Amino acid sequence: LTGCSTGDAPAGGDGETKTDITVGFSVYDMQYEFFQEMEAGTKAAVEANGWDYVLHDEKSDENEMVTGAQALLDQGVDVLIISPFKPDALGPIIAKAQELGVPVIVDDIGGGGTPYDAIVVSDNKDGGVQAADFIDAQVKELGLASKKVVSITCEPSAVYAAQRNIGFVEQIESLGYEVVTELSGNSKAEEAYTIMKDALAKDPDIAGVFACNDPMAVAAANAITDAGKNPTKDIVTVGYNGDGEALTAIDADGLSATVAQDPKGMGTLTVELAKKLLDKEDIEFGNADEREVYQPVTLITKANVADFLK
Amino acid sequence: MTDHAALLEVTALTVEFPGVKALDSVGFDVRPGEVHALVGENGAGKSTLLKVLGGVYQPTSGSITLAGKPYSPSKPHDAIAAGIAVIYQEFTLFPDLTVAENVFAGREPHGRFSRGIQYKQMREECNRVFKLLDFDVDPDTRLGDLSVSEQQLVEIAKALSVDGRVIVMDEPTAALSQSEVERLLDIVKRLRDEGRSVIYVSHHLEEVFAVADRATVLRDGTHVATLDIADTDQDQLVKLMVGRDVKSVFDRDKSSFGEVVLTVDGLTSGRSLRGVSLDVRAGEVLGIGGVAGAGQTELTQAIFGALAIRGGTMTLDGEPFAPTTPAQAIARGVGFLHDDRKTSGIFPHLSVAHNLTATILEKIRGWGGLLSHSREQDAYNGYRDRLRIKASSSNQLISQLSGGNQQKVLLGRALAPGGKLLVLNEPTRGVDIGAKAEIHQLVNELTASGVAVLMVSSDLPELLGMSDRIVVLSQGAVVGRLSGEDRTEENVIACATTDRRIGVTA
Amino acid sequence: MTNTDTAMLAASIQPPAQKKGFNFGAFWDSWGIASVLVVLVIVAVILEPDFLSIGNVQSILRESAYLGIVACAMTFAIMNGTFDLSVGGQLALVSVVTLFAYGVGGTPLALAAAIGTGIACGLVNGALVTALRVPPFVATLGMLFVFRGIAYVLTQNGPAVLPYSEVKSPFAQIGSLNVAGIPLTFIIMVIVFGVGYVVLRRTGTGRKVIAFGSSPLAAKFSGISAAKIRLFVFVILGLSVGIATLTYITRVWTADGSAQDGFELRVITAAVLGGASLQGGKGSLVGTFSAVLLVSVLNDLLVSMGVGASYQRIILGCVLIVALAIDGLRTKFPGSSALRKALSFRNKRMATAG
Amino acid sequence: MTALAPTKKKTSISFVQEALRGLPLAIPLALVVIGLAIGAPGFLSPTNLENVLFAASVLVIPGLAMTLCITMGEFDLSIGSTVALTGAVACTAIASGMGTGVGLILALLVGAIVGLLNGLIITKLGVTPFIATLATLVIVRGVAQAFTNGRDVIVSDPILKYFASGRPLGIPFPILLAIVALIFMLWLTYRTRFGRWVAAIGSNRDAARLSGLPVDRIRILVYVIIGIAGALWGIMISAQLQKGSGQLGVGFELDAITIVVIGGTSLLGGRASVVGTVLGALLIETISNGLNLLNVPPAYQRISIGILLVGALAIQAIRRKVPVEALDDKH
Ligand SMILES: Nc1ncnc2c1ncn2[C@@H]1O[C@H](COP(=O)(O)OP(=O)(O)OP(=O)(O)O)[C@@H](O)[C@H]1O
Ligand SMILES: Nc1ncnc2c1ncn2[C@@H]1O[C@H](COP(=O)(O)OP(=O)(O)OP(=O)(O)O)[C@@H](O)[C@H]1O
Ligand SMILES: [Mg+2]
Ligand SMILES: [Mg+2]
Repeated sequence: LTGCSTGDAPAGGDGETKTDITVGFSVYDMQYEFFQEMEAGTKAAVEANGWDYVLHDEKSDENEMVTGAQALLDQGVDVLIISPFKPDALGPIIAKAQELGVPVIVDDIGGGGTPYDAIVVSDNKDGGVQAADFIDAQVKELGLASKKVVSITCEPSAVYAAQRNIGFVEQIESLGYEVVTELSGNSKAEEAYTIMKDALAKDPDIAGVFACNDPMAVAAANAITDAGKNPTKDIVTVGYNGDGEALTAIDADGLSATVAQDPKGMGTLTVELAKKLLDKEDIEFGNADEREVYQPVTLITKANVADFLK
Repeated sequence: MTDHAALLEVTALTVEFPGVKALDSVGFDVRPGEVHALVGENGAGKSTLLKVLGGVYQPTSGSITLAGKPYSPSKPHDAIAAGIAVIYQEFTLFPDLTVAENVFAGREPHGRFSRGIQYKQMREECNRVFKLLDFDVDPDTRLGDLSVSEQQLVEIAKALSVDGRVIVMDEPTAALSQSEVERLLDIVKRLRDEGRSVIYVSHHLEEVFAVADRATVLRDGTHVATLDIADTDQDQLVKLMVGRDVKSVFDRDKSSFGEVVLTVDGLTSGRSLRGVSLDVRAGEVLGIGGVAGAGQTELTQAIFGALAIRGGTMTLDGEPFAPTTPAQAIARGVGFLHDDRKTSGIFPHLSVAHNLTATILEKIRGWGGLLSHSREQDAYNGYRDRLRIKASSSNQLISQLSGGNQQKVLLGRALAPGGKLLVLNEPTRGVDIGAKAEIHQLVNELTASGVAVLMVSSDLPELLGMSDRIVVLSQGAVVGRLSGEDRTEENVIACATTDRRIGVTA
Repeated sequence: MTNTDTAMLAASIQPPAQKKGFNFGAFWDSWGIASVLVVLVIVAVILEPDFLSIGNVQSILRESAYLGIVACAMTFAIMNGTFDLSVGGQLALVSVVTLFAYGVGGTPLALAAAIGTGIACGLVNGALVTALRVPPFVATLGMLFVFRGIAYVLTQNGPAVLPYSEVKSPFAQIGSLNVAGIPLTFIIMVIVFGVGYVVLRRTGTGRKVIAFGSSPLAAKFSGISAAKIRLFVFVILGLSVGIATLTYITRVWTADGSAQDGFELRVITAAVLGGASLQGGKGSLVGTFSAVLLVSVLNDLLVSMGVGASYQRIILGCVLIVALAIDGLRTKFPGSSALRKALSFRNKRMATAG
Repeated sequence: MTALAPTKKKTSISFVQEALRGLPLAIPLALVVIGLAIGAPGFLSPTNLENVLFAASVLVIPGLAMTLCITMGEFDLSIGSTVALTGAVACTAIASGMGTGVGLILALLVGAIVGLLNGLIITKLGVTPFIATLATLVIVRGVAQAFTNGRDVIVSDPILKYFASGRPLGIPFPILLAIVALIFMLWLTYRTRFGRWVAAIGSNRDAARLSGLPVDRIRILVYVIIGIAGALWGIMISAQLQKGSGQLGVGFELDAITIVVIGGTSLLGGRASVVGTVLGALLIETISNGLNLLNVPPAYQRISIGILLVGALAIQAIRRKVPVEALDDKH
């Protein structure tokens, strides 16, 4: 089982690769567009290297995550790339990988103090800050008087999303706004819709909304429309992710902006890092202490949405 | 056999259950305008035969014709459509619906356009049938609130309101008291006079002789004989059924009673009991009589701690006795038999042995406090022999037994705690004539050994024959205390149904 | 009241059966799901020769444990005519508390905390049902929210975790140790089922659990206390969650309020698939045990064959239906179904005269 | 007969009494409303009250269908997945230019087919409803995901939108729909043969067969009705969100079952509490609206909902002094 770990000498320094390398990728949940993109990027990069590729879907379940990732290791993968459903459940997986000497690269979210070899993160907190800055600028441009904003968060257990909210709330408050409603829509569009309606009933003069993912942002925008307001002119509505539905909505003036991540690029990046690890090259960390490699986020608005719509 | 054209003809019918041949090549026929009785011991296969007629079971082999045409119902609906109305031994009633809805289940009259059920019409029709039965109940009552015998009357009304060619009655009188039985028998005769056929199953041979034209005897799933009632008598019939002579043993030795075991003073409780006072002595059988719904069941439940008491006191063996749960009563050694065998008696998913030992789990513990199979088996075997329980093994599910055998298992459960007081509510309901005699014998043995028995029975001969004294209830109050010479059928009926009072002051 | 009627009639209206000798019904009652499991394993070995590799078998057994342990207790509850929708919340809460306790007092405190918290959860449910007379469905649904909520409150500053530095601690070993090649968690599950079997079939309490489920009214008149027996059932459910947590948290190392969302449904499914009837009175620990493994094996097989998640669901659902349809067709009310007749396990229909 | 007055207190049930079976739930509901009127600013504002009614209405329609099913002594767990699949079907049809009408009809048809499948699996294969509908929950969700390929189907359709924000007679459309559904269900449940047969099956299924009721047909029909209600629910959710998605409606089955059970319909079958279901929906939605207004963090929202649920039922149970034997859910 442990036969094919990292010990082999590099066959050649350049792009000509060994053919007996297998990359295992354990993905958060293939139901979501975001992770489908990430998987596509990862798979394409692995195949470009001429390596074998094994996929495991965690299906948003920590038990499946541990069992499946460990099973990948049992199968003898040479590198494990994992976008963990619960970063803190990486412990037993990393422990097994270390036992077998398999390098592990984490994608998207990490933490838990486990000794993985590298992690690719998009800067979630910065995304929240960007959203706050945009709302402020837009409120001024539209000439809205109110300083009330709403934040709709993902499920309380989602670490990554919590960072977005922290970034957003800190920044928007420092800009002189008041977060009048801060509730969890559990990442579900249908819940965000109700929350937004209730928030509007309480404070009809809300100036801005930030939702932790795009489905919730678009749902909030729909609630705003159903309450007789305009989600770009009366209220500034901002989402996160850069999903297709958000881009369409922005294009159609149904949403003000979204903070886009680049899941495909993240996938590609993890494979680049994997190659470096296998080739025993050094990795340039954005934050060496945490072994973090950053993937920037971009704010998509009406102004630049055309570049992202395929 | 005869030259009459048969309306219904059953030929070589065989029904097999896993391990049991319930019917083995049985044949008989029913003529138009005939009351045909079906008799046999518990487990003889009567109900199975009727269930085949009703489309509930499909036979392994054999054939049936109805009015000359092949008849093979594959579901109950087919039987109803063919004009065969069946009163099953187990009620087919809906506790959550009203009485009227029960009577008309599946045949509700409804508006042509509104599709709404026409309750008024249903109520009127109900009242009409109830009147025939002399049954006084509001058709809008929730069925689950009725007593067992009231439910039995609803079941009968349900079958009568169908315009059936053949009406099949499986032990319709098991839960009825004397006056209601007579009503029913009148109705059966009327149905016959209208030209309909009735198949009548009963363990009460008096009823068979009162209404039936012919009788078919089954034993162990086989056809023994079909006789004209006019040509036979009770003894012959019993002999054919049981294969031996059975003597009714109402010969109690009523001379000596011991100490008072139970006293009840001014008991008021539940929905209907109002100041009931009585006492039972060691070795004595105190009978409780009354019409359906007079409160007999509530009385037994109150004594057993199963019904909240609003007033009154009790003593057991001279000590104060105020059980608030049946567990407390059982702990004091009270044995209890409920009249509602189906919902409050058996544990349908458990075996006969497990059913029997439900009240003595502490006593059958063995090594390490675990239940001991051998002790359980011994306990079961003891009662099986004593009560002649007929089951394929101690592991058989009780729900697969015939009704009478289920009753015997439950009687065993009541006896098992082995105390000084036994509260029996309808102890021989649904039990065949042989078993009935055995149960009476057993009660005599128990009283002889000093047990006090409080017995509710709607079977008047049994009540008179087995009780040393009789307390008659009406609307939850004592209206008669009969002992010695007073214990006559007339007195019981008079107290129960008219203003007459015997042995009761105020 | 009606549940007993129906159950009884259902039992008494079983179709007349057929051949002597081999009794399919009796066999299926006790070994039905187990035989489906065997068939599935054979299919798995044919489709995926690696299926029987030691690592894979260990993985299946190891991950089944926490589900199986709670399903064992749930079988008690279902046989008793009730169920517990809060076990997922209990698992989350007990996991969080256990990890905190580990941080404070190491392995011994963690063990005590798991068992203690589990039993406490069970007592709360039991008290609601028996003392406040809240119907079990609503009581345990409400407590599902409450337990999860408390777990969330406790983890507001981040999930509870077993730090990586504790990788070699005895506590972490529970989830990864193999004893003679058999995962320790699986051994614990087998012990739980063994004890469960003895309690259910060989003690008075177990008998009362079943009897009450079979007919609450008959139980009442046999002196069985509804309150006591219900309390017992909910407490052993809590206890089982406590034990299950130990096998779960030592594999996953982290918990918060969202841990094992939907757990209750999976547990109930295992018990029902194993032959337990939600009407009460009927159930089989052998069946539940097999059902737990069945679901795990199926999941493992589909994952290792690379079937996409949506198709995994579709196949899992179909297998559930097929597994129960075999039993359903056997015990269904006679008549009325052409399909049933075609597949009939009964003898030929009555020969129609003429 | 005697001087003693008869004490028989048999409950004869009139239509009104039966229809109002769930009414006691109005007590906890009133308590919650009073509490929120005092404690939550803006609760009594017309917009907010309309929000509560709106949310309750969306839940009421499937809740009423589920009431039928539970009255029959069975569950349908698959309704949440039906919501996802039918919404996705409607939106896909609309997005592909087949027209809104066709989309809606297809959605209802798919809902009915899911119901029919449930019914057939349960009646013809004899699979217990719990497992059968759990299996279809899993299967239908899988189909919805495979159908949408994991991508949301975005639409922008004014007719569809009418289901979320249309206001005939000034009343939001879902509220109107719910009122119609309530009246229809009251009539169906308590006044028609079908309704009584459903209760009869729930009360004693084998007796229903022995009485010659077309038991299997009724059961299938009930599942079809739930499937259609699920499709309506899916349409309403998709109308709100203007999209179809394989992820919608997760856990909805429990929401629907919860309001039915809180409303007083016995899980053992036989007794329908139609009005109770409506009050149950109002109670749940009022609580969650109040918690939103109070900006209660999610962790505490869960705890509060749980405690209020249990509390609401405990108040009823204690008030009625439910005896110990009622531990079997018949309340
Ligand atoms: N569902 C069943 N499974 C197995 N055996 C059964 C089943 N139903 C009945 N039997 C058996 O078939 C035989 C005939 O039973 P049946 O109920 O017809 O008797 P019966 O004559 O009606 O008796 P009783 O007078 O006690 O009602 C009995 O031995 C009984 O145990
Ligand atoms: N749950 C209930 N709700 C309302 N009334 C009831 C309920 N249960 C019983 N009753 C009524 O209380 C009265 C006494 O009932 P009880 O069961 O003691 O009758 P009984 O004398 O034993 O009749 P039977 O001979 O039929 O067994 C009856 O009129 C019965 O209809
Ligand atoms: Mg019989
Ligand atoms: Mg009685």
